[in-house]
Amino acid sequence: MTRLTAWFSEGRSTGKHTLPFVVILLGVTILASAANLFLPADSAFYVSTYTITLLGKYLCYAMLALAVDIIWGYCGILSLGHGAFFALGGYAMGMYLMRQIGDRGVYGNPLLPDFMVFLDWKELPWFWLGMDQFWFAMLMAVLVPGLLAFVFGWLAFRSRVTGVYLSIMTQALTYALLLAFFRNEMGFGGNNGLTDFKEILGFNLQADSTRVALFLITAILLAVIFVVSQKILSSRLGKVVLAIRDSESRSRFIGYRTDRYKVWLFVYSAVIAGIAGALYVPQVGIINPGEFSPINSIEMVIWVAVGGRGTLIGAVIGALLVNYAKTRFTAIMPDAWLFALGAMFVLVTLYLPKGLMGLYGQLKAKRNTVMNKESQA
Amino acid sequence: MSTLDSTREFFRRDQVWPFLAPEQAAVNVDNQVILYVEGLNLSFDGFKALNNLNLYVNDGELRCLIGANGAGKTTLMDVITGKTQCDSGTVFFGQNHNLLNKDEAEIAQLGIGRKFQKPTVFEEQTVFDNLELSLKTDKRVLPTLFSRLTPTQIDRIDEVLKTIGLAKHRFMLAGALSHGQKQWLEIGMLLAADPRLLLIDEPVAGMTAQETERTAELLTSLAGERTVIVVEHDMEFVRSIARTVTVLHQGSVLAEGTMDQIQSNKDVIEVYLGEEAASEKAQTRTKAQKGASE
Amino acid sequence: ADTIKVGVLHSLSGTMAISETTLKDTVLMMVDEQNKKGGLLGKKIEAVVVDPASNWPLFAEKGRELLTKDKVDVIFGSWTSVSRKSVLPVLEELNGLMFYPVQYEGEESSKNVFYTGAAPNQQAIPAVDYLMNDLGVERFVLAGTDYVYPRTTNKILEAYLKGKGVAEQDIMINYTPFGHSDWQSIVSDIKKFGSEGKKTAVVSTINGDANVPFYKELGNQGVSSEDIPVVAFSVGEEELSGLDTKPLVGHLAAWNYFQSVETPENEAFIKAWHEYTKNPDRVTNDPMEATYIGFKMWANAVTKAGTTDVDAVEQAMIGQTVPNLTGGVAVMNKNHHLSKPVLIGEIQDDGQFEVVWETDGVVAGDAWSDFLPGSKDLISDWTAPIKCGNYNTKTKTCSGQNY
Amino acid sequence: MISINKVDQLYGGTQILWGLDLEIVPGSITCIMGRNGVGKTTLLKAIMGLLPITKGEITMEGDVLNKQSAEKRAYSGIGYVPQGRDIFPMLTVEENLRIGLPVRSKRTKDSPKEIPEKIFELFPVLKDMLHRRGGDLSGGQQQQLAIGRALVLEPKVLILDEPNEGIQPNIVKQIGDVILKLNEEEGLTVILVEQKLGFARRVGKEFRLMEKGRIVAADKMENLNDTLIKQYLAV
Amino acid sequence: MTLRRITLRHCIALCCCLFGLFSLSTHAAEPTSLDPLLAELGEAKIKDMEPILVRIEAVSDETVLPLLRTLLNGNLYYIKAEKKVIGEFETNGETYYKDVFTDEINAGINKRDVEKIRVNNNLRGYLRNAIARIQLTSKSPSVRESAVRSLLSNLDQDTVATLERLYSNETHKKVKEAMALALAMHTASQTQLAPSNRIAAIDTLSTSLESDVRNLLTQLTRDDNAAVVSAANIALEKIAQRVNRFAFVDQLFFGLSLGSVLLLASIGLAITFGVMGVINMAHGEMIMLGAYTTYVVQLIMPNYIDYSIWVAIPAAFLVSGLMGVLIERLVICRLHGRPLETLLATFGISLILQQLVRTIFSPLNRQVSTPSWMSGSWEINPVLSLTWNRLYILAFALLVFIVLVIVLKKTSLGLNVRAVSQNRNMAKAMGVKTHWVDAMTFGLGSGIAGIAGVALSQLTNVGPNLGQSYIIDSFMVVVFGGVGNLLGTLVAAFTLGIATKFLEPTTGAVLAAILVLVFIILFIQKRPKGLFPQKGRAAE
Ligand SMILES: Nc1ncnc2c1ncn2[C@@H]1O[C@H](COP(=O)(O)OP(=O)(O)OP(=O)(O)O)[C@@H](O)[C@H]1O
Ligand SMILES: Nc1ncnc2c1ncn2[C@@H]1O[C@H](COP(=O)(O)OP(=O)(O)OP(=O)(O)O)[C@@H](O)[C@H]1O
Ligand SMILES: NC(N)=O
Ligand SMILES: [Mg+2]
Ligand SMILES: [Mg+2]
Repeated sequence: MTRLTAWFSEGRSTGKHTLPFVVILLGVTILASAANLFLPADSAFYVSTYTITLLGKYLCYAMLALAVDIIWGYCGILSLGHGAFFALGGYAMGMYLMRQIGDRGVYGNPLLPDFMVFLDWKELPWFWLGMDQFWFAMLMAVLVPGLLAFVFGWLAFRSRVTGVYLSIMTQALTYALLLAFFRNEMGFGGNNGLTDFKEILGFNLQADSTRVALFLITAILLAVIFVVSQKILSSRLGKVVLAIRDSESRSRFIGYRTDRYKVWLFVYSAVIAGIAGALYVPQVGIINPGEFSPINSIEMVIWVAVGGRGTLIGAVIGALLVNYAKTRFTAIMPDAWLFALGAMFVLVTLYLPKGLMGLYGQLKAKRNTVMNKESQA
Repeated sequence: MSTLDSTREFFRRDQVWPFLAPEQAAVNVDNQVILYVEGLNLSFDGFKALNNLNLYVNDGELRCLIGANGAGKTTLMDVITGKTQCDSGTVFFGQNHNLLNKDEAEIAQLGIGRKFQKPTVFEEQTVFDNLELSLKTDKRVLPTLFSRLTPTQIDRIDEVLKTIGLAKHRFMLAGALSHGQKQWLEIGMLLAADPRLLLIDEPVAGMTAQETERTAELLTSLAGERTVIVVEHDMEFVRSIARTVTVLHQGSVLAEGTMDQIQSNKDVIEVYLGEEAASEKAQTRTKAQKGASE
Repeated sequence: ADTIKVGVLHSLSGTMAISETTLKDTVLMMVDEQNKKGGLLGKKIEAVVVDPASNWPLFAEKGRELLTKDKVDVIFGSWTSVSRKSVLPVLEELNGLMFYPVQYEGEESSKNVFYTGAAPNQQAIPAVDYLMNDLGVERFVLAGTDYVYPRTTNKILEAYLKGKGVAEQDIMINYTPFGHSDWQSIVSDIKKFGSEGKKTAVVSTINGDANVPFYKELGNQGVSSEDIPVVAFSVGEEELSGLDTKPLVGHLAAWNYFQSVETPENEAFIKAWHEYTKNPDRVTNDPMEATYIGFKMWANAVTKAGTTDVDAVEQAMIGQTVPNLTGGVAVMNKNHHLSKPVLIGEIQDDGQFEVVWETDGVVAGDAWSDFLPGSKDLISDWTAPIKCGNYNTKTKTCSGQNY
Repeated sequence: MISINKVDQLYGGTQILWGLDLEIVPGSITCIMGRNGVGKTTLLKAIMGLLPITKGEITMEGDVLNKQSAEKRAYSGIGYVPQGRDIFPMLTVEENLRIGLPVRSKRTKDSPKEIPEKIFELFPVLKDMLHRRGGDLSGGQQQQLAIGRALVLEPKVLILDEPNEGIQPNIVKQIGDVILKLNEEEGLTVILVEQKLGFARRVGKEFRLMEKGRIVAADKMENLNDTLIKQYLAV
Repeated sequence: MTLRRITLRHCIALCCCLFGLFSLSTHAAEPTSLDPLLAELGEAKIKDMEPILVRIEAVSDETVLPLLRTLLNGNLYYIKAEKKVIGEFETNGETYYKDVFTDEINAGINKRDVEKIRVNNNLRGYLRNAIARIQLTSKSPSVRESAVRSLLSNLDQDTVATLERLYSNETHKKVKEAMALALAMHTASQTQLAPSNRIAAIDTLSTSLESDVRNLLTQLTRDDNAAVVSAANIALEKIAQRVNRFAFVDQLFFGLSLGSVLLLASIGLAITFGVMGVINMAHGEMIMLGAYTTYVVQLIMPNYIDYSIWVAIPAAFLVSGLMGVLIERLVICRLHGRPLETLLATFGISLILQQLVRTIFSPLNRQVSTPSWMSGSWEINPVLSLTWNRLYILAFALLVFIVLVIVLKKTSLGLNVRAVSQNRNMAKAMGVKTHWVDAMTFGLGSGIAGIAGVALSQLTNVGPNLGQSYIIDSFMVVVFGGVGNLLGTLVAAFTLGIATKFLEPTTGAVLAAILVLVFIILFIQKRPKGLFPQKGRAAE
């Protein structure tokens, strides 16, 4: 146990939140799951399945925010297209789930998903092959976003596309994918996307236990990714990444091939986004091209900014907070929630320049100066 | 380029076929020369910043490069370190490394370190981290991910910190350093990298006289094992370290020789030193000699 | 519970707010009216409004919220098909009940949904019949937004037209993205296609925001309704209110309802609407009527069943009748779709439609199109003994899903 | 001319200037010296209004400067040559110089809206490079541009932060001459931060030594002796 | 059905001749003789109206033209009580009724007394032809010409006979040409005529671009006579060449006009983002505000729609500009040195503004009318016509661009804003009033976005989502052109516009959009700083 603790807290300055974070995350998750599964529905502590799925969705978003933060907060690459990787991961999972429906679709076709039947398709397109295998689909969920990120990153970073140019290119990428996936000819269900899933690995997606399991898996993966990312970023590689953010050309002059660092970090981030997408789909029950929408990708960046970029925990907190606010606001004030959300973004920017984590830092700094003053007096 | 030309290019005797060349062949300095710069030309929208520039620097030499503002000193360093593409000419590091077809990172990994005219450090990292990043290590992605600071490396950093006088500030963010401190830090980063060839652009700008002296000592001690090229306008400083001085003017070499030769060179006095400065320098020299004899 | 709760699941922000906000107001107005009449089963009705913000996964989440947190008895909601598809699994899992009030592509029948908008056979087929028989149209441009409703509708129409002897080269199909705003080339192509000798018409399944720039371009390029009439399935009074209709007079739309139809029911409805919105210029439209019919039927069914229990209400719904606002009565069929009259109207310069043609009686909504190979053998029947949304009349089985 | 009373300044949590007092006599050339990081640049920025002070007062000819915005101070006649030049990199040399014209025409009613020829006489290289981007110039050229730019304002007080950094010897000499000339002929008050003793001695009339954010010694330049140098300038 | 129509036409034509001759000699026919017919028209159902109209047309005199026109426009009303028809007119927002023949205003009548005489598409078609037939004898040559042209698709024996008769007396060259064309079409289609005559006619036809001509020629390629077929083919070929040339011009115009829309939408962003460096996500909402301003202006002056645009342009500039100044003063100015944070704040602002118009103006689209001088198109020839609104917008976009360039190049604002964005502190030290410069520049960028909104209100929806639909394109254009370079924005906008429009016919709109995006992505690999990059040491 002590060795485990030591391992967790080993990373320098940036790593000091890791242990509390993991403990709180897993603790809350397990408690909520238990409260859902083992408490009667009328108990005061019962957690509804609605809440569980909602929390599961939040955690997926948190994972996505983590991905954005790694690339933006630490390496200064503002990606306005991370939604693309998320959605691709989601589509891979969606395709698997779609194939699991089998002949339980409305047309009862054992091979073709419903949308293909009524578009009069005769056979499964090649890129659907193998998607009925869970392992293969999951491989694709990380491979496809990773590969896209690799190709895009390799091209862009090698030609030294930086700053807003890179941001807008990532936006163009996700926008192009949005339009492409809208096309029914693409074979991904067009605007409707993929939905009406039945089961995953033989477990009924509608069952509470499956939902709780998905929720737990999401939490565990989030914790793992958090710890691994923390490790990576507090290693020397993390410092190189920060150096690239500060001054890329200087980093080159001391011998780092910055394009390679950026490509791999971009791929890593895209893979995380892909995993988040794959976990998201079975929990919300639908994947459609709307996830590629550039506005979605901008929102992700905003979660990170609200939480505090450059701190992993900030990204997670930002994603949880903004999405919780959205859920609450849309229900409490359906006609005016955009005012509240918009005002929240403006106020956070103005008064919390480093996001919520910055607030924590500000408070600490204040306490320190007060203490300094006192000790001087 | 015609096929014949490209074939010729391919079979040129003076270069190793790229696919045969070992990734990081040792720098070949059999001829004692470590840096060959030949026929370098570079113009910006018609303005010739470098004009058929030739320069040879011996291994282990400490070479001072002076010249009027805008003579092309910084630009020359830009070309050597891969920051700027030149229009024509060749730059070889040792006999076997053509620097013109390498990028900045490769050149740096070959062992060419550079200090910029305007100090550039990683402002959001601590002084210590700045030095750690500059250490001579395997700089590929995976090795960097798994590398840990070894005790020798930590010692090395401590040593450098002491040398540059920032030991007390080791955990301070580099961005919070004053101008002069940043200059020092940048020199420290050079030291940590342990390069073969150091290109140092105006190291003593903004330093006090004593610091200037210290810098001079430091650079002199580096020469021999390493090759150092220093650009500086502070003549006192140049005098205190220089063995050979090269004067650039309008993109090409105007004069080369010992400090005394240079200082009495008419052209150099006219375009660079100025009449009085030259005589003033001569006076201080005599004063210094007197002081020494006292 | 001491109130009966009605969930309203329409987007109030984002791209669909433009259409759906009106339906939210319609539901609220119906709730108001019902409460003035004393509510239902002696209880007041309480509306729970949420905003799924034109975000499709949010429809599922908000649907779940309505059903489990707010415990609503019924939901009125959705506009786009994808939003319905998104919330559908949730409705089925939690056995909720939803009324869907928009014309759509069909190919669906869920036990938990009542479809009060038109199926393709209640809109598209009669419209094309009118074009061929009354206007002598021989060439067709099928222009639509690229998503499932236009795709399916056009597939059905293509099959239907070919069945009627229209040649392949006399059908031009064109899809554009959502919110397409630059129609110059397409309108110019349509003009060209229409100038080749045969009488040509455009069948438009262009949806939402793309319509205004489309019609503006038609007007400016001088495509007049005598030369090339455009008949639309997604353009109603509401869409026209954002447009100067003078250059568009004579273009057509097919619906089950037009505001201009003069019946006492409609007059009362329009009056109530103006009073409710405190705006005498607000227009009414077809999805509003569908919402109106749906709400009335639900209220009747609840009264009949004496409970809001979903299964009981679902059974009580079938066979419910409510007078249409345009005359005649709408009947809820066993397949959860309505029988309604089909009207075709010409756009007038005041933004209203003038009815130029209508079906003799009502047309029964067909869940599964007879013109698609995959579904021509399917029917939906939610009464015993079949009790299934997709019963194959050939194999006598319920294929696939069977709730 | 300018007097600074008990000024404190903090960067975030760390205090840089500690109750600093400084009096600049009109028509003087005051040379501020001190080791790296003692707060010289910070002091000048505080005078310019580019850094807020937390305590104390800065006045110029009786006006309280520290309540004024930085741009107002330019109108009161302070010209500033910052350390590190701070040229507008994407503006041409000409545009860099033109920036100050509105202030100039406000301060000196008569002068036309043109860059005074005087500047080009002082730094001929600027004339050659008139249409080149400021950022493309060599370091020394930029430094000359920075001085020229400040002179466009026709200032009463010229603040120079290590103006000779990276400048070739004959121009260093020339800059010294310019400063002396402007001081003698036009009564320009000069505040000069300089590390190089030679230059400081030649140009400066007064010296102030700084340590740890305070002025620790002040006198006429003639009286700057080796003890003081050892104590405050040596490492 | 067709039989009946033909006989009807026959009658009309006959009457036509008679009355035509008659009217030449005796002048005006008695309008009173129409009264019973008109009463019948007023009472009739739509499907019974055509025969009545045929009888009315038989009067065949320009005197019935106002009646037919009023009916075609849907402005003819029936006074039940008096069994009379009357026209409804509108000037400056006031509706009044006047006699269609005498133009006498009948003040005593109001809406309740009258009933609209409705028409449908079939009737409209009929009316247009009838008007054309009557206008064949109009005094104005251009009216005669367009009458001939509009009859080309409807050449029955009687029309041809009329044309033949009128042809010999016609003196005006253009009208004569048009008539010759019509007659040639007739000749060419007569299979009983000698092939040589027909071929000569086909030759005449080969100079025309009318689609009716092409349709006829296409029919003739299936003729029994081989010589006619080959002549028709040659003629078609000749026409096709010219048509293709014009089609190219057409496409180019489409591209330019799409480009001008992109330019207008992005030019404000080129300032707030390109020059000032604010990642301005609320740019689209500034456009939206401009569009809503146009709507409000039209609400205020409903009777002067034609002039409303001239009021709307400055008004929109002010509204959006002031909003921009407000945003700058309240939010952006506190974010100096933190460009990325401006993304977050302006995104928040854009949400607020969207919801604000939703609350004030409802989520529905608002109706903005097109001034009459901007509607319709400029018909250069039968295959090439350019819509006026697009032409004006193209010109307007270029004008705005030029004015902006002048403002930024010739005033000190341009210099100051660049200085401030490059080094704020140094600019302050040089006496630049940075706050003022920031506010003015952001205001200018926003104001121009507002002007763009006025133009866009003529093309697309005026609704809360208007801004959202242009923001992505705007950023794309600015970045593609090279941030901070106005000329780049111009070139980028037109490049993307033209590229899209030349791709669209082969790929369809969706694929064209995708391909253009892919092209931009690849292009940026070649030129990582856009079309016109900032060069030099400092740009790194
Ligand atoms: N990117 C560029 N565009 C245009 N001109 C340039 C560019 N880079 C350098 N120059 C010009 O090339 C010349 C040489 O500049 P360089 O910086 O090499 O001078 P230097 O010798 O280092 O001078 P200093 O001692 O003042 O630093 C200068 O005149 C400069 O203006
Ligand atoms: N942005 C900053 N944030 C925090 N501390 C700073 C900042 N800038 C400077 N400092 C600190 O303030 C102190 C004074 O800095 P300043 O630049 O005024 O020194 P200086 O006397 O001008 O030195 P030099 O001779 O090297 O230019 C230094 O110790 C430095 O570490
Ligand atoms: N169902 C529709 N109209 O999307
Ligand atoms: Mg230099
Ligand atoms: Mg300093």
